[in-house]
Amino acid sequence: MKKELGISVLLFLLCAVTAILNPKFLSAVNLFNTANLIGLYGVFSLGLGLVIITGGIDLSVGSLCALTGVLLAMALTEWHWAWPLAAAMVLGISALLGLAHGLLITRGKLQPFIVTLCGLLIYRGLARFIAGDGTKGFSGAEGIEPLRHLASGKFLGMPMPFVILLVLAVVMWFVLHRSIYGRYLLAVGRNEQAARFSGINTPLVVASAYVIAALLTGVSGILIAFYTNSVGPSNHGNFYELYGIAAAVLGGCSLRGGEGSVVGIVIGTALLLVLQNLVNLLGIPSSLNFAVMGAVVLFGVLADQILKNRAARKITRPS
Amino acid sequence: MKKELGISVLLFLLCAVTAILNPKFLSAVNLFNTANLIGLYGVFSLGLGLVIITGGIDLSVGSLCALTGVLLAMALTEWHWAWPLAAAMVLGISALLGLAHGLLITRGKLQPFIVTLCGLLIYRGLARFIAGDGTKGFSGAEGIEPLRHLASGKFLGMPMPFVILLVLAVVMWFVLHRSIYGRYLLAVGRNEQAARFSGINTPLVVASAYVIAALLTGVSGILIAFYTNSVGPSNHGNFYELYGIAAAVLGGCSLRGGEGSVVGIVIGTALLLVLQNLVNLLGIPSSLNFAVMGAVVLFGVLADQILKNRAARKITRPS
Amino acid sequence: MRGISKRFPGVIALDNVSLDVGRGEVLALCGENGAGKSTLMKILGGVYQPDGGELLLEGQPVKIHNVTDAMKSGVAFIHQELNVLDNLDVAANVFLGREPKNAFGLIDNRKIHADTAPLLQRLGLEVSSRTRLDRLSIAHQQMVEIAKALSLHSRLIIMDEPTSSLTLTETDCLLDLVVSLRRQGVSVVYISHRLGEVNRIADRVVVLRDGKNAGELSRSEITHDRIVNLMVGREIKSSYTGSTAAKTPGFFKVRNARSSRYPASTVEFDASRGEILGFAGLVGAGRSEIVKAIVGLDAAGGAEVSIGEDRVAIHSPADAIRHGIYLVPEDRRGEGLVTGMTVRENTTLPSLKKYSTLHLIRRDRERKVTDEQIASLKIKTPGGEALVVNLSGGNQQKVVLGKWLSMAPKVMILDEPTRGIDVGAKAEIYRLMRELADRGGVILMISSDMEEVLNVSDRVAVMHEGKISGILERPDCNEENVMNLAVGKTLAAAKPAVKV
Amino acid sequence: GKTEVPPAGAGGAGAASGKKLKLAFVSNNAATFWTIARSGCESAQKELGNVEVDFRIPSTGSAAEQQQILDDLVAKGVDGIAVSPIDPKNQIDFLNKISAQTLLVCCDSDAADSKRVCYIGTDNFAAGQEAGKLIKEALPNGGKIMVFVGYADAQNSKDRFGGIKKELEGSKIEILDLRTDDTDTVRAQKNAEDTLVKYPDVSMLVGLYSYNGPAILNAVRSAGLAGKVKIVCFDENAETLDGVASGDIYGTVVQQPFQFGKQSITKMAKHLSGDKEALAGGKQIVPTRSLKKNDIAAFQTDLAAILGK
Ligand SMILES: Nc1ncnc2c1ncn2[C@@H]1O[C@H](COP(=O)(O)OP(=O)(O)OP(=O)(O)O)[C@@H](O)[C@H]1O
Ligand SMILES: Nc1ncnc2c1ncn2[C@@H]1O[C@H](COP(=O)(O)OP(=O)(O)OP(=O)(O)O)[C@@H](O)[C@H]1O
Ligand SMILES: [Mg+2]
Ligand SMILES: [Mg+2]
Repeated sequence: MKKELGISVLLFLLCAVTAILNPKFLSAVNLFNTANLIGLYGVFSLGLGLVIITGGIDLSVGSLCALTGVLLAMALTEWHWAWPLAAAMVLGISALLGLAHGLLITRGKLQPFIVTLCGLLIYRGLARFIAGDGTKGFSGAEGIEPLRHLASGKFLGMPMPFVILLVLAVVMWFVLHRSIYGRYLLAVGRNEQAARFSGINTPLVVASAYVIAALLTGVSGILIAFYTNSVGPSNHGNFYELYGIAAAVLGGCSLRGGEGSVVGIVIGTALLLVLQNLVNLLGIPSSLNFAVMGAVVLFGVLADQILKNRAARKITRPS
Repeated sequence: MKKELGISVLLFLLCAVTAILNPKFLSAVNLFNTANLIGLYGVFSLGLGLVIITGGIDLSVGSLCALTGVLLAMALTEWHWAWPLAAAMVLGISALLGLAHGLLITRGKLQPFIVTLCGLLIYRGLARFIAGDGTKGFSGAEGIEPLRHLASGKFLGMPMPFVILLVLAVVMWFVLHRSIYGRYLLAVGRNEQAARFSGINTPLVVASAYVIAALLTGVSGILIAFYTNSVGPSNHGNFYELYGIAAAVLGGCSLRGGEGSVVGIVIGTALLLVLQNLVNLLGIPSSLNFAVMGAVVLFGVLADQILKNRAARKITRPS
Repeated sequence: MRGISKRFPGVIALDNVSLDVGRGEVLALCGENGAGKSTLMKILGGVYQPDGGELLLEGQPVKIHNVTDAMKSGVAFIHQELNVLDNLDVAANVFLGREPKNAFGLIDNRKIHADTAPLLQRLGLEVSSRTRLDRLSIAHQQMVEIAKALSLHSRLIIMDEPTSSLTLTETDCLLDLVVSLRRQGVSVVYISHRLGEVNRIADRVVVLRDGKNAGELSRSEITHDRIVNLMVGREIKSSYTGSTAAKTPGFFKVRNARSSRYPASTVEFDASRGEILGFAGLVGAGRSEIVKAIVGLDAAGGAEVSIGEDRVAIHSPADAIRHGIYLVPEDRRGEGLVTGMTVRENTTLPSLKKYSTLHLIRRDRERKVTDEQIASLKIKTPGGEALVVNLSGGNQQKVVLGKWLSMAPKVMILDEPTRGIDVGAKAEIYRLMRELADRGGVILMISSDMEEVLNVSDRVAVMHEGKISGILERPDCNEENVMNLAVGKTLAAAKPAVKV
Repeated sequence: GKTEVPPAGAGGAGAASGKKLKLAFVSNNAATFWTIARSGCESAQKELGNVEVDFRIPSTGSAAEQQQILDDLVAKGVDGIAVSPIDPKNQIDFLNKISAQTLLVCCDSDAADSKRVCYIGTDNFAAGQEAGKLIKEALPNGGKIMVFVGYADAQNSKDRFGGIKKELEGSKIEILDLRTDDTDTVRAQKNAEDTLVKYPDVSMLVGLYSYNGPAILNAVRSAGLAGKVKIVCFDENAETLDGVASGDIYGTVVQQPFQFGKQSITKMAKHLSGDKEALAGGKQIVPTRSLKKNDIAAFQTDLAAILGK
């Protein structure tokens, strides 16, 4: 819990400052919109966090979003599939690609960075090829209202993606922090050999993390496609992996593996999105959007590191 | 040398196939163009390779290219600086930013991935802010012919960037494979702790690698700016870090650090650019460009891994 | 195990080796470094697959494909190198791989902690089961690993040098435990280079040499000399042989040495030119921390050091090296060696400037010095271009020594220099240390091996909780005195650290 | 499909007289083109006096980011937004949601089926046809041409390419292919270089995005084919204008981004203060021009004046 404290404080401060400078920050509409986006980005960030905890990385998130978006739109509007079938196909393909990552990493002994970098390139190319470099949308699709409602409706006044994120976060919390599988994830991420010597099927644990990550990206892909209602295969989802990684790292995941928390990842995502909200609400030039984000992430991890060093020194000092 | 053999064979095969399918591949113009691009990308890939050898990574390459490009263009056309001054300023700023990376990583104990990810965001933002989101070019700049010649002229019939790459590669070869500093880099990349116990000033070694990388990116930035003759701050250099990383990894650098060769990096870069050339010359849809690149990189590292495994097994087998 | 063979690239690690372990038997496995002890056990533990031979369990052939298979057959393995997870707590480490579930299918944390506490007690380990492992010393981490093996309730426990990082008290505790395990009918394969321990507990000794069975000794035949004879084929004397070399007292002075671990205590001592000053103490006495501070590896600590008449300022290992003060660290894989590099590259790493012109390295000179070290230390390696990671532990340790010996040390600090090293090599290292001292060097040797401290040191400094509790001159050096000082008692025989 | 509209608590603020009007302009990506449009906005702001313009640029050029910006602007409580929708066809529901809460005008790229009040900008299809005319003029005897663009899936490139194809129908001019570069300028240039190698008989290169002009020009010049291989491109990039002036580029089709900005802001302000005529008709086309060698000097003077240099 201590790990998430720092970033929670940072998030709170940012919210407070924004709210003071522009009270509309707290308006229902704005909170609704921001929560919606947190949901969209949070879902794939959770998966990415899981992979990071195993000491890996997934750079293919953005491209996979594009690929799933294109496939979903085409299945619904051009091939006229029923929505449950289309959704299942998209999630199935995501899971398969995740499995491919996992196998290449565990069996092929390739580095996760490389495997998913190739994924980034290949899926983007496939998405563009399949879509014939054309933007795909949902106009003309029939009977997709249930799916649209699931993806972009409301529930108890909250945007659906946010609700989905909350549900997934609770599930993932139990998985990561209370289940055996979660313990294995942490173990494998810190010291693969030690985990193997303890009888853990480490390839299975690692590969499954990539499958879960890809599956969550698939879910995100559906949600985002319904948010934008249009999928331009050449730039849809560009850089999302970077958001996800930034969120996970801000939330206390270590890229060296073996460390991270679900709560942290969610708060990290929220922080990034509040930042963008702030840039827009406070009228900071758009060109500085990225710069602000970069600066805050840097500040966050630096402050965290300094606090950690200080804490470490305190333990060493005699009482 | 063995490490580079595989990728050299791959490069040769690709060239042969392309040349057979379209003999124009071997035309003087095409070779000139391709060599030119190999020069442009190779210079920053060398730097990136160095950083990767220390076990780090530099994601800020593309953004830094944009920032240096914008600054160079503005210094020459709007602030009317003399070209040596402008070039020195650009390289100086690059080196300083590299130093900042290095210090944040060694003193601040932050992870290279995070530091340079923030660099990616911040420099892109700065470039856009400084340029007011407008494209910058060199029209109207006076007395810049010497610089233009240095950056995009010819030397002995070869494109200048390629000549510069060759010179830098020879220097870097001595630095990495024959000098004390190079040995230190490899040692630090493998085991920072042991290197420190051996009396190596490891923070200095690591930080200097980032400075060199940023400096080479600065050089690249100047070359690329003169190649395109215009710098759109929002997209100039996007994803170049990925090309550089792919080139270095194809060339045998391990992201775990401590492994890599200058020859490999240059061949890796050449491979990526021949691939792009091939896509265009063979009339493969542009949309598949990325997919082809991804597939070949994946194939390359996979084949390399399989060969490695087989070699290991062969020695083990009874003779 | 019948006719087991195993090859690695360039090495035949095991050649037709057989081994039987009876129920409730403590079998000691001895052999020189690289004899193949760990490899043989890793095959039994499912880490490696043998190239030939078979495994029999109670007369039935079994196949052990992986670690899980081994666990299922009742084999627990304490590895030579630490295999713990420092991001988890003690209990999680102990139960890793077989966590009990509660009604919801989640980890039953209460049970884990409840079951861990008595285990820790049994091992005399006074830490909470909720402590994260990165808060524990190497020794305590090693104890956790032992606790883990115990908790498996296995029929056979393999202990590969379990005491190499333990001091006397923990070692005693462990040996008692082995005896009680035997009483419960559990078999133990015990690998150790400390033949005293072997002597104490083994029912039978099996000796390997160069990957082959070299013979075995039954309980009544076990003596130090016979084991050594089987291991190396000759006799090795190991008792204190004083030196006749001239000593220069007060040549190396350390004042106000302070480590960040014990910021309130300072350490001061003098060491003579030509002597070997041993450092004894319990785990966590702060010996390693103090020597790290001396060579500039502790940013928050430090020391005032003088050599001869000169004060030398040391802020980093590079400074220390410049003044001829070298540290052979205790963790050879983490701190001593770049294991992914070759023997040559490791040997010359701290002294590259000597082998280069204009900052360009001269490989011929590197090779020359490497070959010299390989020859003089009798390092068992295919050659200077072999990767250190493929050498056996003991040979790795020799590479670390060679790296510093090639640089003519003035003051050589050795932290656990013979951890995991076989008797033959040990004797050689002692000889080298003595030679170095006789040539006018100062040797500081930290060791948790009582026998070693008593056999090698000219004087023994004993540390307790960050302070030197006394220095024993040669005539007073005995186990009892050292132990008394180590637990903090004062002793009339002990000299204060610095003569006032 | 119906997207629920969040409760309009803080949105839909009316234009209280006396108070400054808050207007916003949202581009589709970052480019010089939009810098000129921004000057137009600023010029309008100066002339009107009682408006405040918030000019926003989506950094990644993706629809998701643009929607986020629009949502934030509505939350912030702007009185009117001019937007260049990235994917007008599929953003209709979203734009409808926005227009329910504030005055919405499309600029540069139209979402004709949405409830936006008006469109102010170029007719990209017509602009494509204009380029087609230039092409036919430059190649009276026909020939092979290659077309380059950043993203083939963007609406403006689809319209422009469509316009060109329409105009070239029945002529002796053959379109070889459409090559994309993902707005990577180095790739844009490499694409042109490779085309010159692969098709030695190509007679013209056409660039649809603003940076394609300079990229093609560099490639043609370095291949020593300046003048032999003709170039037609879009927009008023400085290098492009120089190329047209030197005759290496046959012509470029320019829009009037300054007018996009100025008219959008001015007309929205008028509309909000009761002049419903200002945005009448639903579509107000700002005409494009083709510039050839002789037009450049005058155009550059005008442009400098606009940008206040
Ligand atoms: N993974 C490996 N790859 C290559 N060679 C290996 C490997 N593991 C062990 N060896 C070699 O096999 C031989 C036996 O090694 P092993 O570790 O079994 O020795 P040991 O008897 O345990 O020695 P020590 O007492 O030093 O631990 C050595 O020569 C070693 O270099
Ligand atoms: N990272 C750490 N956090 C907390 N305590 C630590 C850490 N590292 C070491 N310690 C503690 O510092 C104490 C001193 O360790 P040190 O290695 O100096 O002792 P030592 O006398 O050399 O013992 P050893 O025989 O284990 O080498 C140990 O008790 C250990 O628990
Ligand atoms: Mg061993
Ligand atoms: Mg110690």
